[in-house]
Amino acid sequence: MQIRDYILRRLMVLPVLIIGVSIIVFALTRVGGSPIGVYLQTGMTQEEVTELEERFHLDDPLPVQYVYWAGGVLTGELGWSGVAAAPVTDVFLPKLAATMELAISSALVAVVLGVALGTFAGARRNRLPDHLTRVFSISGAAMPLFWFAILLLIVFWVYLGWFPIGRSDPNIYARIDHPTNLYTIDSLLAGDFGAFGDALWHLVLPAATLGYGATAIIARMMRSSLVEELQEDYVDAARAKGLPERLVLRRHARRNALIPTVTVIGLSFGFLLQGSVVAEIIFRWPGLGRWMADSVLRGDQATIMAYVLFTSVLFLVVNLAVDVIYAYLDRRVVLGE
Amino acid sequence: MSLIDGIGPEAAPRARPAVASVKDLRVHFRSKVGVVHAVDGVSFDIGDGETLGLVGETGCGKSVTARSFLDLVPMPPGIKAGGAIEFRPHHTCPSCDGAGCETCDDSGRQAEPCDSCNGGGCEGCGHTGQRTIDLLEISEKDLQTIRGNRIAMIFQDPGKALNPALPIGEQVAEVFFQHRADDLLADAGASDGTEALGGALIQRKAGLKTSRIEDFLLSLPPLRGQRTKLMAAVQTRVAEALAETQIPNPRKVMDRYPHELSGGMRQRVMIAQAIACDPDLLIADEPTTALDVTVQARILELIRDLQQRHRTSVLYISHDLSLVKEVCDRVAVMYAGRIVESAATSSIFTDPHHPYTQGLLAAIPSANHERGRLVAIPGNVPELIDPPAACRFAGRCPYEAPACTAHDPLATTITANHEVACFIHHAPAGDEERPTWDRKVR
Amino acid sequence: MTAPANTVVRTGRDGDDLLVAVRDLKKHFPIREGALQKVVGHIKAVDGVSFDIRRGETVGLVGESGCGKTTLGRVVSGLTEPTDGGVYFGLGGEERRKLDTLLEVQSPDRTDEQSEALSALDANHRVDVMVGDAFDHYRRNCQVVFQESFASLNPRQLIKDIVGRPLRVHREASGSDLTERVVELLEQVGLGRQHLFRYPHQFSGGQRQRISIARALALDPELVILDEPTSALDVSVQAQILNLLHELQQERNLAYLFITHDLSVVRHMADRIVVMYVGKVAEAGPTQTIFERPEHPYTDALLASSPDMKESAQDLQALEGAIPDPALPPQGCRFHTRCPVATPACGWEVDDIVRWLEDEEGMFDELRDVERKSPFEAALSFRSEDAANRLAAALRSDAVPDAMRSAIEDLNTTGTDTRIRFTAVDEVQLTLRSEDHVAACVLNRGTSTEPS
Amino acid sequence: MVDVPAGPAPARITDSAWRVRTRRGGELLMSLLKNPTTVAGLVFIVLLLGMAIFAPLIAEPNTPDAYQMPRDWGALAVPPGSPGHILGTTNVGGDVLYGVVWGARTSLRLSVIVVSLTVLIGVTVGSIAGFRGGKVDEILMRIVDVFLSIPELIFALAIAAVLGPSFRNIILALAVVFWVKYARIMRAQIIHVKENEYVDAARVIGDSPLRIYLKDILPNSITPVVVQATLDMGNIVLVGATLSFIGLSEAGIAEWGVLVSEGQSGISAGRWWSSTFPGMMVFLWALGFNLFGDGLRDVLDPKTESTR
Repeated sequence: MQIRDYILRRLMVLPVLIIGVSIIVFALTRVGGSPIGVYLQTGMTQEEVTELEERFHLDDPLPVQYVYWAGGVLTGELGWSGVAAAPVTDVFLPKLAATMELAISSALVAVVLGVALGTFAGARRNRLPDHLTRVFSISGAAMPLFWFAILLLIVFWVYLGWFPIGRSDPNIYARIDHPTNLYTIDSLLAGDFGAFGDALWHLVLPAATLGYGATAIIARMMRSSLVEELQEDYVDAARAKGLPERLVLRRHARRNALIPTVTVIGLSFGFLLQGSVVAEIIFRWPGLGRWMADSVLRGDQATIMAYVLFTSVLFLVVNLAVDVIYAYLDRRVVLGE
Repeated sequence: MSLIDGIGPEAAPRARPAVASVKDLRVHFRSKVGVVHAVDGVSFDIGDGETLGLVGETGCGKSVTARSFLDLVPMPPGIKAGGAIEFRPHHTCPSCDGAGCETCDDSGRQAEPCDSCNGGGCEGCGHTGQRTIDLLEISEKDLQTIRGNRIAMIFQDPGKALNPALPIGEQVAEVFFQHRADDLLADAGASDGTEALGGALIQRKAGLKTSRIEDFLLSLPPLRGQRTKLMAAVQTRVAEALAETQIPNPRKVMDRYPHELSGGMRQRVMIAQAIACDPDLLIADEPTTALDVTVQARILELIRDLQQRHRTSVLYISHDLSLVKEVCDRVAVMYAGRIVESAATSSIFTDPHHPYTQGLLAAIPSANHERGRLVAIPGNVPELIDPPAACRFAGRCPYEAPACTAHDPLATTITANHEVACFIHHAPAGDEERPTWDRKVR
Repeated sequence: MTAPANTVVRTGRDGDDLLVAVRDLKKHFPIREGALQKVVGHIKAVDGVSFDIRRGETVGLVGESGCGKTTLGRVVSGLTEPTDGGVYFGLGGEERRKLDTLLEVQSPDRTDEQSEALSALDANHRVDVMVGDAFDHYRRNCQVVFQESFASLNPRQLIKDIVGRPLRVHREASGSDLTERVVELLEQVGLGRQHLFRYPHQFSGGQRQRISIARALALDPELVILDEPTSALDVSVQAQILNLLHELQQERNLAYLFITHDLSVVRHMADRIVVMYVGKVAEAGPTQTIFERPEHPYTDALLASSPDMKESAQDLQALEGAIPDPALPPQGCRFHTRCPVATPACGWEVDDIVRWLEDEEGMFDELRDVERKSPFEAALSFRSEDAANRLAAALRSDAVPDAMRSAIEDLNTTGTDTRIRFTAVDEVQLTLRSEDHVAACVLNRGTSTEPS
Repeated sequence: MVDVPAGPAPARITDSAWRVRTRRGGELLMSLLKNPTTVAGLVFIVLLLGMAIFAPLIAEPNTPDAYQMPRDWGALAVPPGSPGHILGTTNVGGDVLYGVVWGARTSLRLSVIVVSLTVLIGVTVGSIAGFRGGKVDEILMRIVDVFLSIPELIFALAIAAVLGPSFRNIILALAVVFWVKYARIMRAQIIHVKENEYVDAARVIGDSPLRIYLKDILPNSITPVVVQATLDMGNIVLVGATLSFIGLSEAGIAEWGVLVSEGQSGISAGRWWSSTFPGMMVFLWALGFNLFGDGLRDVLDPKTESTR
């Protein structure tokens, strides 16, 4: 099979999955009872209620309701957010930018650090660095994000006061324009390095919280796949060619060990998305995650569903991209299918 | 051609120095239940231009022996328990330029002189006057200049020995980058670093020493020309090497990934890579086991042909006696970490002395055997955990005598070039009078 | 000269000793490709194979990897459903004659009566359709010993359970009776009571193969399919197993279908041999005949390239080229692409030119399109006139085999296009060469007799 | 002609299947205990389980519902070491020690219920998909893929939010989310194990598909499920506590996430204890099962060290 066909096939599955997710989301909106509740006011007559139901097609059978609902979603009609007191679509973008800034910076750190750490440990199997990495990654997997964040908060904010919480200093925020809503980018666009430093400064604690878990996952995968690759014949063959160990590792073992790691990197993006809910609550980061948490507490269904739908689609697209990278890295996948 | 025609035991003169001598090699492995003596006192010579077959069944230590040449036995769990592998690099005879003359015994090759005595003979070279390297002692860095350059190796499964994620061309090219960087630079016309930065960079590139940033610099216009030239030079060399192993359309094969080639083609690529630097010694570890018979025959032909043209010495590892008969001048039979018998190929097959060799030969089904009457060696190979000082074949041997379990037989020369490690062939009758030479067991 | 499509390897004596009849057996595996995973072709693993296995005899099935011998073994053992044709078990002499007469008529031409008779035979004897008692009888009487002794024993079961399982499944024994029966079986294969309560990983390869054999013998079958039973073993252990297999065959009058790539083993073990190449039978006959008077050049090549087949110090003869892709088997004789004695009548085709182009430096990249009218006729268009002319010149020179050159009926180049037509050739069929000896080759070495 | 036994531990004639199997179990346990980190994990698990089981003895309940935090209105937010409140109290007078101890019991209840439910559903679905193949497999796996495309915490959060905040709903939400993982592992395992020749051998014998599944396929494919279940005993408490922390449990129950959340507001005032101790319990719980599961994987199936 050609790589093109492989990608095409993945692209064809994508809408099926998105429809599947949307069905689940739709089902969730109906599990908690009719969504009519949002529009009800005290003292409405039975006729008025029925009229409302008709207006929002709530008297139709569920499949028909789903079609109306999905049509609404496709035209950007995501409903009214009670928490933000505005249509969901209006509030979405600036909050998305905040979450993305956090997630992407954590992802960058996690990928670089995770791959490096995993390579370092895997090449020194069963020696001290390997054992330390093992401890690091297992505790990473077992670490409750909310607790780790609170510990960082207690130490670095309450006691040491080294790092701030929130997303930026209000004065500095006011001093520059925000065309992208990614503060680091905005500050660079404005050429204001003070603002850039401030944006980075605010990123440190939440990004460290999120990055720790993701780094642990990636390092662990990288380590074990490297250990596996180092036992393959081609590694010995590379040594037998006279390549120094550095090149055996760099050109041969690591390249192949990265292949399974790439999948894990894709999956760890999901970890970052869901972790952002907790990190944003604790560090008062004005992103999607915190909005989601507030909405959950206040039963703001429209926001919750929009958020679930959006993160799932984002997660799917990221993993599709990862699959494509994977296919390029490992031609055998494509042929083996 | 046939290597064995008319070559009797006496007809293989070994006056010229051996290209490699294994001396009392011991490689052990630590395991849960104890120390496994996988290779336990193996000694043999490989003459220059000779093909030596190392035969034995699963677990006899033949592959470990072969891998020890290039320090490819994983340590731990492996332990270098002793012995030496002496390697004597050769070069083309200067007086006849490879044509064959008096000084080089018509072989066209000559051993390099010893560094310290320049051919005079001293302690370091064992009074042979030849440069002698103990492969077990030298540093990793020195070993890297020998691996793939003076000693090359072919592996059993070419499907696994090639990196699945790199195109064939890049993998073969590595050998040239690693060992022939200067030649490549000369080919590319960049040998005398014309520009300071560019010259240095391209030299680093030729030695595979560039970092990502340097690679990026090289891809920029001012340096790109030189880089392209270098790449063209290496591609020409790779294509030549592949063509040498009769790969059709080598330029096309270079862009392929290993999984896109057939098993036979992959093994040709491995061979091309191994002989690229014209090594003195080629170690072939069961090179045809994973291949079909008709393909196997092609590969054997190829190895034989290359061996003759390049006058490379070959250490051929196999479990298959009939294969070894085809390609080898001399055969050493291994059993349970020891060499039990070694002789010229024809004498092993016509006049085997060790009961194990006899058993192995008789176990091959042939037209002469009545069905159901194959000679099977009873029992299993012994576990090699702290073995006692006794013959390792005791317990399975039809000729076993009390001495066999009490003493450890040493290899003894019975005729010229024929050595056997067994009591029954050199002992007079009567158990009491059996020789009692013991091998030192460590 | 050409025999009907279902020429069968058969002896002169049509006795009642027939056990298995394989008739025009085909197994094709679909190849799926593209974004929609459409079936774009089939791997023709087994492509029309017929032969018999008689009681108490050993039939050797030899060939290289990818020739279909393992798939064939799996179909005969009922593990894989055939695509077409059938494996018939337990036919009497009369029934078998009836079957062969019925099968000589192609299915569209069959009368209702014939179809009915055939389905009646199928229901009782064809392995992939039979049910009930017939199937039970077949299952008891056809067992398999696999190549990988480790993979064929469930690592989580004790030897007692592994060997006793067939007895338990067919309700032949239970409790202490079962244990005694298992001990008996183990003793027959050279193991004993002390091995009852062990796991497979505690045995050596040879011992595990003995366990597999014991399991296969538990139901006292008539046929055992041996799929490369010794190729994972060392030669000295192989000798033990081969001796054991022979001993058991003598005691129990077993029939073996011995699948292997090792000619020395098959010569030692088999009474008759079937040589397969790319899904088809190249040659079949009594062992001695095959080894002493082979009729097919592929058999020659196999013999010449096996070091342990040679008696003297003569050179190994190797074959050029690779084994063809079983999805696109060559026309005519499937061996013509590698055959050293190929003739113009062996099925030269357009694909042979494409293969040639692939191996020629710089030529394949010049090829733009191949427009096929038939496997034997096509127009090849190139990117440059030069390439088209180079091909035409090569096809007229000795850059290609003589036989290929002679098979060209028409060749002309106009601009960047080269049109070519080869002599169209039918698939080469098996023909009878001597008693019980058939080969599929257009050449005849003089011992042939016309098929009866 | 007879081979010399190759394996260790020469078997005696008096062996019975039962004795051999017990010995094998013993060997397995011994190799588990050789790894110090696995032992550490086991120690954490034993201590925490002990705490969960003996909770009524360690911290005596004085409310009708023992899973509700007792409130000491006379000692709000007292620091650790105060009399009667060794680990201090929360802003609303909940005894941190009581929460820590009874939280273990809550967590045990949560993880046991969710793991047994999800393993049961997942293994069934995965087995059907892997064993049957074809259209059934295609449809089931698409459903699994859909479930896997929603990040698990977010999915559970949404379900729990729709159902309304309560601990029971957290259990339900986690069960809905976590089964897919097992279905996927089980299917992959079965497809892999099905290829083994011992399955063919059983078919040649004439054994029924159900018995082949029960004897040959299930025992040889269940190990990764066991390992995953061990890891999930920890992970589920982790995710459950996160949901509680966000606020999806009833307020005031003895649950670690709830306690951390209660303590959160006091952090800026320097009251670190009521978040730190319960949070640490979640960490230790998850760490214990992760360490143990990791060791279990190395012992049961050394080759699949890297599958997760």
